[in-house]
Amino acid sequence: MHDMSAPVAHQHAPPTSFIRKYVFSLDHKVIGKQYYGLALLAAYVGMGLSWLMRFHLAWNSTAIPGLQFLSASGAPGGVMTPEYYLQLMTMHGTIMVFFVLTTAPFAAFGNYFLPIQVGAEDMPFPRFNMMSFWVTFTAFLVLMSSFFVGDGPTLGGWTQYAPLNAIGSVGGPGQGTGVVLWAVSIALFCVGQLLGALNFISTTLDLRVKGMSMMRLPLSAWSWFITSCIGLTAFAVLMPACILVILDHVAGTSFFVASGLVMNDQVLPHSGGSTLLWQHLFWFFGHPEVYIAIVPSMGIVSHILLANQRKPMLSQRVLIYSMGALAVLSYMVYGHHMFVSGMNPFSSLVFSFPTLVITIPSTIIVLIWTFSLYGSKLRINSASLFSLGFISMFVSGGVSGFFLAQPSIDIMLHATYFVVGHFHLVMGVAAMFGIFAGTYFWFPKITGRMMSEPLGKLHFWLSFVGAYCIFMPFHYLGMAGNVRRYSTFVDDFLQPLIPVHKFITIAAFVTGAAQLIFLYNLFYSRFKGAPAPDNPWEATSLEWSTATPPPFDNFGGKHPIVYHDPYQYGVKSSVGDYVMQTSPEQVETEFEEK
Amino acid sequence: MASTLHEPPQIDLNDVLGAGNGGSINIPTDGGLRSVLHHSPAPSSSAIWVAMFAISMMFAAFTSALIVRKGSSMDWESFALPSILYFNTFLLLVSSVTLEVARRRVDAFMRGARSAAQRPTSWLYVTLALGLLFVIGQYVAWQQLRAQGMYLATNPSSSFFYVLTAAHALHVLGGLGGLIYITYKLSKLTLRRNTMVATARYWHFMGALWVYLMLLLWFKL
Amino acid sequence: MARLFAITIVVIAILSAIPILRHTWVAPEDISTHGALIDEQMSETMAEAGISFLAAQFILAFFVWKFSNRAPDAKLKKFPGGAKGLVIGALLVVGIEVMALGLFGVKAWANVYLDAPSANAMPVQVQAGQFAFYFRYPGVDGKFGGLHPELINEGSQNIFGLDPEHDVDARDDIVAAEMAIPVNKEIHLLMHAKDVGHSFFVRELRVQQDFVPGLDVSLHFTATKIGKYEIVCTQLCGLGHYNMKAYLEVMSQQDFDDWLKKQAGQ
Amino acid sequence: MRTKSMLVGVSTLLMSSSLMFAGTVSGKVTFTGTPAKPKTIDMSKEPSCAKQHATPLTTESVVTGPNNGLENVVVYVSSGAPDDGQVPAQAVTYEQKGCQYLPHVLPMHVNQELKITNEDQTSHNIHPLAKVNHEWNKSQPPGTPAISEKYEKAEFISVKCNVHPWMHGVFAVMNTNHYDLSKGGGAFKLPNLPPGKYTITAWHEDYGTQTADITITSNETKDVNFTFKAKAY
Repeated sequence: MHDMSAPVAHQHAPPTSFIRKYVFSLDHKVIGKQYYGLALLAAYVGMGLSWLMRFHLAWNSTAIPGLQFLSASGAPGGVMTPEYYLQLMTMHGTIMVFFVLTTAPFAAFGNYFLPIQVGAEDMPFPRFNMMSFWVTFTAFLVLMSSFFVGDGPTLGGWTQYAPLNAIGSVGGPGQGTGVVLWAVSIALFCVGQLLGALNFISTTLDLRVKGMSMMRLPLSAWSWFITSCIGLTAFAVLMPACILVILDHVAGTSFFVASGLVMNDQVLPHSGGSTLLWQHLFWFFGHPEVYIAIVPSMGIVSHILLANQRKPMLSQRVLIYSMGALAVLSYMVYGHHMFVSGMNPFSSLVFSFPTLVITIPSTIIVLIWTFSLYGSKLRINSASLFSLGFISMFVSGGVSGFFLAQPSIDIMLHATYFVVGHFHLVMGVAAMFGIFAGTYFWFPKITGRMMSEPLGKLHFWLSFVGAYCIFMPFHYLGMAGNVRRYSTFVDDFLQPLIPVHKFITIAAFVTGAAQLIFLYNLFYSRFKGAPAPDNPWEATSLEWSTATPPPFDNFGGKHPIVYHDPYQYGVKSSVGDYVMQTSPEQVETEFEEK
Repeated sequence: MASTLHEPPQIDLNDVLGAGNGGSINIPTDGGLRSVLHHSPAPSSSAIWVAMFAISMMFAAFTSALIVRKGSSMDWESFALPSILYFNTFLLLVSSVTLEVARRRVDAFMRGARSAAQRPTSWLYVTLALGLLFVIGQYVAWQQLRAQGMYLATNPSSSFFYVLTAAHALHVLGGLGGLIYITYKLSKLTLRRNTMVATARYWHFMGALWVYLMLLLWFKL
Repeated sequence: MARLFAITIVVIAILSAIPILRHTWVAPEDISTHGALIDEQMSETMAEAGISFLAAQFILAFFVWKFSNRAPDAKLKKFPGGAKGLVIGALLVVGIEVMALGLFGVKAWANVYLDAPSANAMPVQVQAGQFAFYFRYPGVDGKFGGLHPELINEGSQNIFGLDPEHDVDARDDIVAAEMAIPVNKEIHLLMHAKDVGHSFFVRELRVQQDFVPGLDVSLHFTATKIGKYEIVCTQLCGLGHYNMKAYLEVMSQQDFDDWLKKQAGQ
Repeated sequence: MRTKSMLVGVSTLLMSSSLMFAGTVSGKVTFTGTPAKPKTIDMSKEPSCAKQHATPLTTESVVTGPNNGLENVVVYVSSGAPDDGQVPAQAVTYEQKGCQYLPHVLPMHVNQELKITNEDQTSHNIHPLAKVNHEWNKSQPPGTPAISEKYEKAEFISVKCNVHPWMHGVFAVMNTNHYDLSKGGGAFKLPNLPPGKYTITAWHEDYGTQTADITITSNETKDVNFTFKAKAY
């Protein structure tokens, strides 16, 4: 029935050389896979760093064999120094937030599936798209190079607070070259993501095929679209901030360094800069960044749950509007990161209310997901398990937001492990679960092979229970007053909490090891997995109506025409209980939910 | 539960509005300016607005940094803007006018049945020249400031001056690239009207942005 | 497997709640006059967040248990409330809940940050630098000497950059590495950063405030219990961040006076 | 290589023969006026160090002895003496113990091996604020091996521990082996000076430098005294 599609001519022909096909490819699918590969590499590097950190936190005077070869001065005899801990921590945060949580669910899956889901043959600006990846990849190389240059990477944390980020090497190891490399890397990353967002938005607005109205876009496409809109604003603000930091380092300007600061008994040459300025610019990006990480996963998880619950969501529109509300509100709440920063205390109250309000759309989204399961015919597989796990994690991480949204409680919880637990659950683990769910779900379409289900389920159980064992205790530590970003707990006060840290470390090692199962599954299934049919999940959206893997122009010389809403499950059609978006078939439904 | 008949929507294949325009479906392979005009739906008409929004956000960030930085300390020293800037402003504004003339001529050329030999490129060249002069003029303005001893790190006011003008000049260079691109495409008769429109919008935006920056620098420096 | 999932999240939810219900890990006892409101706000929030957490996990578990792997001919069912019901419910319940928390929290915030310190509050200056806190008392003249960053010399312990040679006010200033304060006396803490951003956090006092380099901020509080407490830095300030701490000694007025005399003698 | 080492051997022989007619410079470093009273160091932040000191430490930037003697003054031959060029094979050791640098002032020869050890239960950070030499900043967690470094140029380098702001010391890196550190009553002694004209410099971290020109003709002992003006603040 797909043959009614219109004929198509390409903007660019399939490349034949290896370089144009796999390296500097203009094909959004290849770029999507490249992004996924980058995210995968970055994720395992970031995880390795977290292992080193966790080991040090639990057994801080024990040598880690071989660590001295990574950095002779950072780990003399294999024992981590305080600055090396902070350097690893900064790199862990930066790599995970930027190169994993932003690239995997948004840039990787979005690149691969957004054009297919709207029915386009590619993005409107394939060259920008290619640049987007390679600029991001360069950003990653620049960041990693700081391990090997000068006295190592910056130790200022992923938030890089001023003036520590701007005073140069007098601030400590890594604060000279390390910070400059960090800022260059992030500025490049911003450029890459801005180019990506430009493509994503114009793909969604302009390249939808006939019949594909905005409201007929799958939720995943909506989430990528909304994320691009957030990213467009956020990265456009972070980039200037990074440029100003770089100038403070290399050109001797004073944007962020105040007057009269003394280091090593010497008055710093800078004067008059504003330290709060950095925080404002950073968090104007930083809070929306949380939504850049989580909204794509929300879309992916909705998309996967729908295919597995075999009935529509209670309301597609409410989900879309709620995600939109998150995007808008995300810019009005950034000040909650600065309650005790010395910002005007009235502003703290002003920022606290939208922060509390943002729980309303989040709650609505969770309620729609959960109550849509009511009366469904839920299928359990690795993808749907990770999606359900996502909901559970998102709730667990989300409720702690109630606390942190209030300035008065923030006095006690700010900069403690409570915050660390909160954001690891809500944007770290939850977004990772979205990525895993997406991988198990779309892997057959991308590679033409199914992933191993038993291994996938084993991966799920270890990750799900493991993540709770790691991050729930973080909250308890925080409530007891355990300050974050300490390389060693020398406080008398914190000594009784060290057993909790040991528990967390062991859980982190087990959970981390479980991620190796995933890696094995990924590579094993890529070459040895069972061949995948075109539509293994009996799903409705456009990516399942084309061949597996999709041809170079996505739909084999045709453009599909869309006849249906994206999630027509629970209907009676010639193929079963669903009807593809591209099928002109009239269907009967005994179940109607609007 | 009552059954509902789920009607497939009636789609007018010629109606490209409202429900997705079908992407770059109809780009002809044979090239030719007029066929491009008639059959090509805009590959992406929103992209230019998206880009302009991102650039606006970037300059908004710089602006708020300027205001906060100026308010945070007493070390701000005002200085007179190099007078060549007013001339540069004039150049950029005139270039917007010439580009608009060029755009209309190209438009008319695409619509009309004139021969390929009558391609209206001269106004594009004028615009290009004006744009290039603007960038050179900005460079001269920097030289004048340096001659006064105002360097990038001399004072926050001069830091912001250099940062803002350099960021703007880089974007103008991007616009010049766009102008060269459409001139080339026009010479090949493969220019899409949308590309022309987008480039013109971007160029006008650069002019408007510069006027804004001039006002900002004038009031705040 | 669905049932295993349902059981797992129920177990995880209950296990997560147990340490909270049993108060296994809680903030140390409050010793401030303003802290009670914060603690109250905290337990209020804990109750609401805890109920939301348990309810959400239990409902999810229940639905997964009930509606997974059903027979192919099983009927789909619609949630009776519909989306509208959920949205209105969320708006009402969560909206009122968070607004109430927010409004109630204003009071707890206000008495730390919005109310001015009383006129007879005792001024103490704290300077945070990599990686130690130092405290300064104005001495008998009640006046702080001026700060001269260029005179700071840690080797000879001129921590604040005082100029006793020229500045009379500075001569009797008392500088200490631990903070002694009299009990039940309001303290007006003047916060000065020597180099980069730091933070002043005393768990028992329910006080946390960042130092802003280039901008002196202040805090006021009253400690109500004699004892020795830790002051820690919570703003990443460099390699020695983990070890940036000092002790707060809350003393009787008599002990405090003696302490001041002893410090002045040194 | 071989010829070079032979040359070195020959020149060493020559030098040791000239030492047979070597003079000695000795004397005393004193101060006038009232020096600032050493300030007590409060180590309460680091309890493991604080408990090692029965009486609290005081600042060591000005250390005085009996009879107005000034200690920790580096007295060395700043010009005149041919640089022996001999880097002592033995390393100098800088110890961190009880959150204090031992010794406070550590003289050493250019390119001489410098070993830094941490005897404490806490992590230290050694940050010599070198201006002429390469500046470095290293942490030393407890139980880790000694840090081995060397300096290539002569310089008085102020040393700080970034974790413990009160920890302060000096590396006196010199181009000569003719140096001494004033002790006890401010006494110093520079033996084994071959005949010649010399400039003797006394360097104090707070009070600056003083110099004296002397000539050594034979196997004699010259008396040179330095007097610094103390600062009250």
